[in-house]
Amino acid sequence: MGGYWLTALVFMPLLGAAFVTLQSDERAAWRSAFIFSLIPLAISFYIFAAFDAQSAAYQFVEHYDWIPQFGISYHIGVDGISLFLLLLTTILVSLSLLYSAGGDIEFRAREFCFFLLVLETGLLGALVSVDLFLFYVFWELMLIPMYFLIGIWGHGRKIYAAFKFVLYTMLGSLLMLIAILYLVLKARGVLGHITFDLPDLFAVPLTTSEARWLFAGFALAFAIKVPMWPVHTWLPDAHTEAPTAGSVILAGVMLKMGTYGFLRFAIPLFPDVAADAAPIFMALAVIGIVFGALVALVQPDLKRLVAYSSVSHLGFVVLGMFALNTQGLEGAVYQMLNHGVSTGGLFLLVGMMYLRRHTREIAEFGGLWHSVPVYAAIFMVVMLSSAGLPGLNGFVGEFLILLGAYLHTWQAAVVAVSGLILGALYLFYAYERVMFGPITQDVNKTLPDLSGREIAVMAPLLALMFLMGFFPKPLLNRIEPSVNALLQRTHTHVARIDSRPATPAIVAAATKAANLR
Amino acid sequence: MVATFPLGLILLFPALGLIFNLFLGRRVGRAAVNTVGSGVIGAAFVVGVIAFVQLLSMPAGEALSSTLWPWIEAGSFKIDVALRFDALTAVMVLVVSGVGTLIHIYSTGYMAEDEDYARFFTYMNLFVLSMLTLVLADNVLLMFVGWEGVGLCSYLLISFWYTNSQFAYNGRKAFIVNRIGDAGFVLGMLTIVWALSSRGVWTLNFVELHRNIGLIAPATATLIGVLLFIGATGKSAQIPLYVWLPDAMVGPTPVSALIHAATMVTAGVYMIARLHFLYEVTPEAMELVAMVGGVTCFFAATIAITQPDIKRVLAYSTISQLGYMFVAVGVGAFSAGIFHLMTHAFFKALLFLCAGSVIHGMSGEQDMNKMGGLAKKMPITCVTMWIATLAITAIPPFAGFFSKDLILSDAYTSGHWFVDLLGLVTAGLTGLYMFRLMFMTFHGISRVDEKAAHHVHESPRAMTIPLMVLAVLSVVGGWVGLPDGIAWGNAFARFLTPAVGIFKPSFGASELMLSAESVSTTLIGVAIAYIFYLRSPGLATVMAWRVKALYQLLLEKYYIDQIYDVLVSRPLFFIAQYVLFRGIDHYTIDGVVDGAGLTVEAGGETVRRVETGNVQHYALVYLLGAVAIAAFYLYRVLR
Amino acid sequence: MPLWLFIFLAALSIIAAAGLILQRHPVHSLLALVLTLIVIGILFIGLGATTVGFLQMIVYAGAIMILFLFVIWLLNLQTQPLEGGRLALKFLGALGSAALIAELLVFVLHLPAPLGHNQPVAIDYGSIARLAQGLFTSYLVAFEVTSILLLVGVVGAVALARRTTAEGAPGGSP
Amino acid sequence: MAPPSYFMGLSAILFCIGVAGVLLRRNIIIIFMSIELMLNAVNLAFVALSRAWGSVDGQAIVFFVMTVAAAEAAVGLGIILSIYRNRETVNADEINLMRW
Amino acid sequence: MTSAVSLAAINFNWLPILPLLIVTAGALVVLLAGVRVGDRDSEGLGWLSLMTIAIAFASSFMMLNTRQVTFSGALIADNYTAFFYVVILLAAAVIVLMSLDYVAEEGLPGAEYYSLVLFGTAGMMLMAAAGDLIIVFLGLETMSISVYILAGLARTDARSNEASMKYFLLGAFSTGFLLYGIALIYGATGTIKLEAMTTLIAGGSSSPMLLLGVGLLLIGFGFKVAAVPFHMWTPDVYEGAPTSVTAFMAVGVKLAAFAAFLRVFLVHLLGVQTDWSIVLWVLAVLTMTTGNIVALMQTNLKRMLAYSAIAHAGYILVAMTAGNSAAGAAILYYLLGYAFTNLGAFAIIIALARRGHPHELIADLRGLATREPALAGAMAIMLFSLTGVPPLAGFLGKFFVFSAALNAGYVWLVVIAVVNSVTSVYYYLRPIVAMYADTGGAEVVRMRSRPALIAAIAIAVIGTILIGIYPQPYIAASTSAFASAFNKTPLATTASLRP
Repeated sequence: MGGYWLTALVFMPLLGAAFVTLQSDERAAWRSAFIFSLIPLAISFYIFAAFDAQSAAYQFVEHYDWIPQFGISYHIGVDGISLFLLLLTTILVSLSLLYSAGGDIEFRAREFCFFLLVLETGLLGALVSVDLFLFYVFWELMLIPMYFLIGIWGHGRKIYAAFKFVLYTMLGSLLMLIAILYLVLKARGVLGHITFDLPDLFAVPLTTSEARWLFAGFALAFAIKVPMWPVHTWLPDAHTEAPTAGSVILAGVMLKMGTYGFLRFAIPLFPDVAADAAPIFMALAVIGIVFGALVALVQPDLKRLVAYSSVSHLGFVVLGMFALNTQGLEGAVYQMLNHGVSTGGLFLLVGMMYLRRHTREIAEFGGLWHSVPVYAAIFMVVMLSSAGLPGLNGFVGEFLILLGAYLHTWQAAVVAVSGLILGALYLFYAYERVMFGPITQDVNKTLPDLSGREIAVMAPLLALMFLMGFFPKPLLNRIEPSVNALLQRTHTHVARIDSRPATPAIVAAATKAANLR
Repeated sequence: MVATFPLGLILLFPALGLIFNLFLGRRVGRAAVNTVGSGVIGAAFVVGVIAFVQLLSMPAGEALSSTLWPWIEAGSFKIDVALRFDALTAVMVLVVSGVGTLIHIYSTGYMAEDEDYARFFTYMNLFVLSMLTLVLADNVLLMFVGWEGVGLCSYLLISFWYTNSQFAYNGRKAFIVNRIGDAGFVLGMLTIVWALSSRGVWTLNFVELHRNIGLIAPATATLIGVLLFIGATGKSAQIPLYVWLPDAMVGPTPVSALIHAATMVTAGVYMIARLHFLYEVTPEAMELVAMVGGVTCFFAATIAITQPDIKRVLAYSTISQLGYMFVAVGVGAFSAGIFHLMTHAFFKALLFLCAGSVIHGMSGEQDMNKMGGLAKKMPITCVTMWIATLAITAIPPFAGFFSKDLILSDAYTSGHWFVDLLGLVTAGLTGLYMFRLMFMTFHGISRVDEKAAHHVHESPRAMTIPLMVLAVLSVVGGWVGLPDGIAWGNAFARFLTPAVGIFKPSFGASELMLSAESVSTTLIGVAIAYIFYLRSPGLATVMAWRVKALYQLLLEKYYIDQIYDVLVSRPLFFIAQYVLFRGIDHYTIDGVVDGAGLTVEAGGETVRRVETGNVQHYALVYLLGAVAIAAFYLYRVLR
Repeated sequence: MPLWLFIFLAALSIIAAAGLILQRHPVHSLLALVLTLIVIGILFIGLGATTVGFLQMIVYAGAIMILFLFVIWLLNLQTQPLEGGRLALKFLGALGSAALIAELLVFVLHLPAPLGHNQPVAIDYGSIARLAQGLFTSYLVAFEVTSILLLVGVVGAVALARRTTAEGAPGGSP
Repeated sequence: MAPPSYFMGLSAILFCIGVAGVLLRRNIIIIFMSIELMLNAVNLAFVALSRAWGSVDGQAIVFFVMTVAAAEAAVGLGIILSIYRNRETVNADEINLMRW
Repeated sequence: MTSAVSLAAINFNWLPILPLLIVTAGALVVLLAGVRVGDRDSEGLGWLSLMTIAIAFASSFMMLNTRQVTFSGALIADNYTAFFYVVILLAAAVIVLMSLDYVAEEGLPGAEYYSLVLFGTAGMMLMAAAGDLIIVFLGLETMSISVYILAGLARTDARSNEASMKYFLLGAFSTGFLLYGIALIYGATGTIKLEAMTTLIAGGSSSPMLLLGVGLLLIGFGFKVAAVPFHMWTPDVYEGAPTSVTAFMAVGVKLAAFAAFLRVFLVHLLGVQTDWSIVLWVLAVLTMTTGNIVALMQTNLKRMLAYSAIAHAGYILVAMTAGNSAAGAAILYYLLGYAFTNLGAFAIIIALARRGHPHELIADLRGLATREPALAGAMAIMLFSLTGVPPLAGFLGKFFVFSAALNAGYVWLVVIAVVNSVTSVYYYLRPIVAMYADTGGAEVVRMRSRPALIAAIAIAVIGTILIGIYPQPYIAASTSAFASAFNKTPLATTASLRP
């Protein structure tokens, strides 16, 4: 599978961005931007179709020298882990554009499209990079457009939010840069030649303390991006103040960059450390799950609530990743997609309501079902998907994650399960206050229901929720080889789960449970 | 040994109805919705019957099955979307779709004035779909899909009249409480996989589990049993998670009848019967189930005595009756449990529908203190409801008698004295509160206020016909399980045995004597009810005054809701708001983050002041730097 | 040069230098500086650098200092009141300079072995010829550069000092 | 015969006196003079060292330093003049428009 | 001893001085031509000097891949010299471009202005080519004196006077220290020729005198590159001087200073590295930190850029501390990117200014994105490059510098540097916020009317981006440049940017 598909995929949006700036009026800008976002969408679908589900290797690989003196190469490829994130990105960007054109962005549309498309390039690029340097370049590249999206089209304390977002992320990523450099220099000592190519770097032997520090360097950057508790506080601000499209991309794709980074770099590069550190990360993950859910429970602002729910959901993803077994990892990857779809949907819905009422205060609403039944119904489905109702996409991911976690450390799973309850609690609580009850304010009596455009935006997401809920197999099958390859590296691979000595702890717990009569 | 059968059809019809009502319901109009809505369920029932017939034609122990599509596959963990139709499923499917059909028909009358009928039937079809998925699933995970699905529907239907915040709240309460149970259920499933995967077996399929049950250590099995039972207590409203059911009564009455009496709430019982092989290897868990069942059974009955709201009485009686079923499965009499499940489905559905008919006639009034002497106003309702009452109070030869009697005797012969005792006492209480209900509603002097009085009326055909059908069932429904030795004996048990195993009493006892004592206790209760509520109605209030504290306690349902509120929900919100959000997130973490920024800025502000603009100060700083460097070299030299 | 003479000249130069920074009237300071420069010139000659010594006195003490004198008169600077205030600056400045003296002395008083004492030198050491030879061979570039430097100086002086009102052509170049 | 180190010492002392002058006096012209003193101190060092090494390099350097000094003097005094024209002062304290 | 001297001993060689001669001659021509030209229409002089620079630029390439020590060690002709000639002349050209209408607009005396720019350039080139400390000194003086004057050229502007005064006094003051350092090194080694010096101190036995000499030399260079605590002049002078001159200082002076600094320390004083690397470590930390945290507080764009310049000097010092050949090459690359970026930034500030209204405040940028999107975009790119955002020149520069330091094992130094660059994000983003998220602010002269300025900005933008995304040739250039100085061989053989 040769060809320049990935290059085309990554740089087509950039081309589109350039093209958009040439547009004279805004409508033309919207149209051209949307069309240009459809091209990568098509390409990503082609890649999905042509993807070889059996192989764990990188596919559609392109490999050219970039900065040979420094062993830096333009090495890109896609595997089962990044494949679906590519799809998710292209889909969400197109939908965001489609939605934003419908009045969400009133001014400077040209620049908006420009930044959104540049952002897409950054995201796609980071997802396909196999070369660490290349990855870092794209990784940083996506900061800038997002910064502008929040800073220009945001609401409220947008500047504060934008700064917080950039500074938080920059700190993490620059420390990661040091880690990368150190690793590469170390590699030079071993391999004799300098290289930033990921597969080569796997071969580098490191002392335990070195590995620990380097892992920490990577982990911090990714943890901030995820964001894991306790480095999550940039998220609520960024999410709340960002324009709807920004929140959608931020939640839908950008947060995944953190977890993706773990899967692609942090864990395979330092498998032993990752295995040792698993308890810590699982602990942080479950804290995040419970913390995020509880804090979301008391948010008066609908968007902030969704933001905190992201903290909780991403906690699940991290939990699954560090279970370091097939189920957990597949669940994690799957949950990334779910979160992108469902939370992206939630942000879109909140945005639609903001467009009508110019507020997100839950207290401002109530009894909306009466005035906007379609909106309410769609909201219900998205909410259920987010709450992980069986039959919808969320459940598949969460169950696999819980299973994986349980097989690794049952205590973690036990705590995490409470996330199911709390998740339902804050979502239904909010839904009840917004949609049910008597209509308290007259403005709410005459709200227009969803427009055709808005339904068109939501429909694909709803379809995905059901498809991914009922037919996860085609996705899981493509994910599995890569995941297993990853596990091969973390010396705790599949065998460890399939034949694992019974943990005495749980048996003890079981007997204790038995004696409670 | 299985034969294939397009079981998917059973699910397909409700699904079609759901889609139809969801997308077209508001356009096509009431008649179409009614016909489609109830028709699809009927169709499902028909398919169910066909399957049942085919099942009968097959040798015992075999089952129909069909695999629809592979579902989740991760590593060795593989789950299909597959259906299985054995004896137990057959009973459930028939009950669900059968009673379901009747209630749908009833609803067409009951919801005649409500303009939101389309949404109502959408939800109802969705419910039946989920319930059938629950009972048809051939693995725990798919069962869980239905399990949560029915929970969702109950949420949607309880808060069906969403404009009332209280109703909405009750709906959420139901869902959350169920979720708590479901969390236990999930953990149960996880534990199963954990336990078996360590032996190299990856499955949640019932048949597979049954085959490999031996691989699970007894202690682990107990843990699994308990965890799953937590799920059951949530779904089937047992202590401690029963609190949602009484509040669920704010939904439309057909909903209460179908979901909160006949079908959904019995899911827990079904689940345990379905996993009987698991519970059989863990006496401890069984013990727990039986105990909880018995206590709930008694506990709920006591509350039912004092409640003024007709539907609440029935709700608590449902909880109580469910208790009986758990007693049954708890003592190992799975077929008895399912038997009572079935009969209960008939008469409790009937009771609710009658209550609904009463409320319908009283145009929404539910307080029995405002009723009385309605017998002549709505005869059909009255008669059918009397039949149901006799059935639930287990007066021979009504349906309830055979099932409840079987449970009590099995509890006794399996050596559970205490549980048996609770059951007996409850039988008395049942007589008391049911007859109280009947007397207060249909007999004695009318307490109906004037303007309501004159348009009290009998319900329309669509409602009364289902009543009659159910009434018949409430009578004959029990006859499939006569005590052994009489006529065809307990055919029901024989039919179920291959699916749920056979009950092994630890010692024998005379059926007749046991029946006698239960019937007599019931009659005592009935007598008390007669005295207090029919012959001299004043007495009740007097008694209430005498034992005011006790009365208050019962009337307030033991203050359980308030206790939960103080112990659970308030602390939860407090912690979330003030400890986690304000305390940790806002002040601590963000404090550090912003603090760092401010510190740097402050530093910049101070360092900046060195730049005074006076050139000589600059020279001074320069000089000091030079001196420092020179000093450093001096140090190096001298060292 | 005999030691006593060195000591005398050194003392004289130091006193004069001190005068530079202690005198209150600029012209007095200037005169003190001139004296210092002349003494330094004498020291040059004492060290055998005859040419440079005379250059020092003529060019430096002569020409350059006259330039200063002109400017002082141009600005018509009079005796300034005793400079008060700025205690911190004065204190730290004095301290810093003192510290620097101390440090420098430690270094320069212990010269490396070869510099222990003056080398005996040829008779024409310090003659114009020797200097010129150096300047036009090994310091050719440097020598040329100085011409540029002076040119820049002139241009600068004219550009900055000419009357602000006068626009257009700058003064002549050398 | 005074050894080179004496001359070096003297140059160091003069240098620092010059530094002190730069820091202590307010009058820009005097500050500038002090700088000239510093340069001359260095010149002394050069001459002494070149004598110690018995080479002419030092003298050549001194020659260059003088030219530089001359050029600086011209420019510096020009700057001082234009400052005085604009601000009517040569007091270092009063020339602090730009700070912080 | 009075034997005739043979020119052969001097090794007279055109290569290194040809560009110098051209530039100087050009300066003289401009000066003479200026006699007839009034201040208001000085643009012709500008084009004249631009031509001069172009020719010198072309002639600089002649010395590529040769290495000759000429004029008895005074000048060295090698890739290093060539590299800096090229970059310095490029910078000068861009500065002339951005001056063309600025000088006329501000009414600066054109003849002096352009001739001094050329003289200054000549001085810088001298520093780059210098083979002995005297040339370093003279070149530095030529450059400095020209810049003193340039800074004060706006004679009616009190701030300009003040800037030039401060720069002059402190510059002269620091000259004293530099000279003293040279004197002591001369005393310790008996020579001022760098080559000879190298061999003399190769023994590693460093006498106290040499140490102090090195220390004072460090101080002298530290002043020119604005290293804390010798940086105090920078903000005031940058702020007060006419913007184009500020650009000249920020880019040209820095290039030249580092050219000499590197050649002297990283090549010829490497023998005593242990003696100066520690001091540099401290200076680097102080410089980065001070520059960054003080920049946070600035409201004046030029002043902010001054502090940012200090901070960047700090990053370069980080690499110098490492002191290996990789570091040298990295610094050359860094300077290349730095030059383009700062030129662009200042050119844009010039674009904002109009007669009487300097528009130097960050507040003046407000809403620029809507009025002049292209200009705002360019500014944003410059600031992001300064921040070190990939794939711009500034990022790669930092990347190489850090890797060099890491390679030498200075992990903590790099960590400090990284934390600093995070801090810097804050103030680099503030102008961007002003441009994109705010409204109001200063009106700008239509760019259409100023092709020269547009050209200047365009060069800067293209350079910044190109160096970032296609760095290979520039890395090769800086590598071979430093290698030729380092290995004293014509071609880059062993040493390279590779850590």
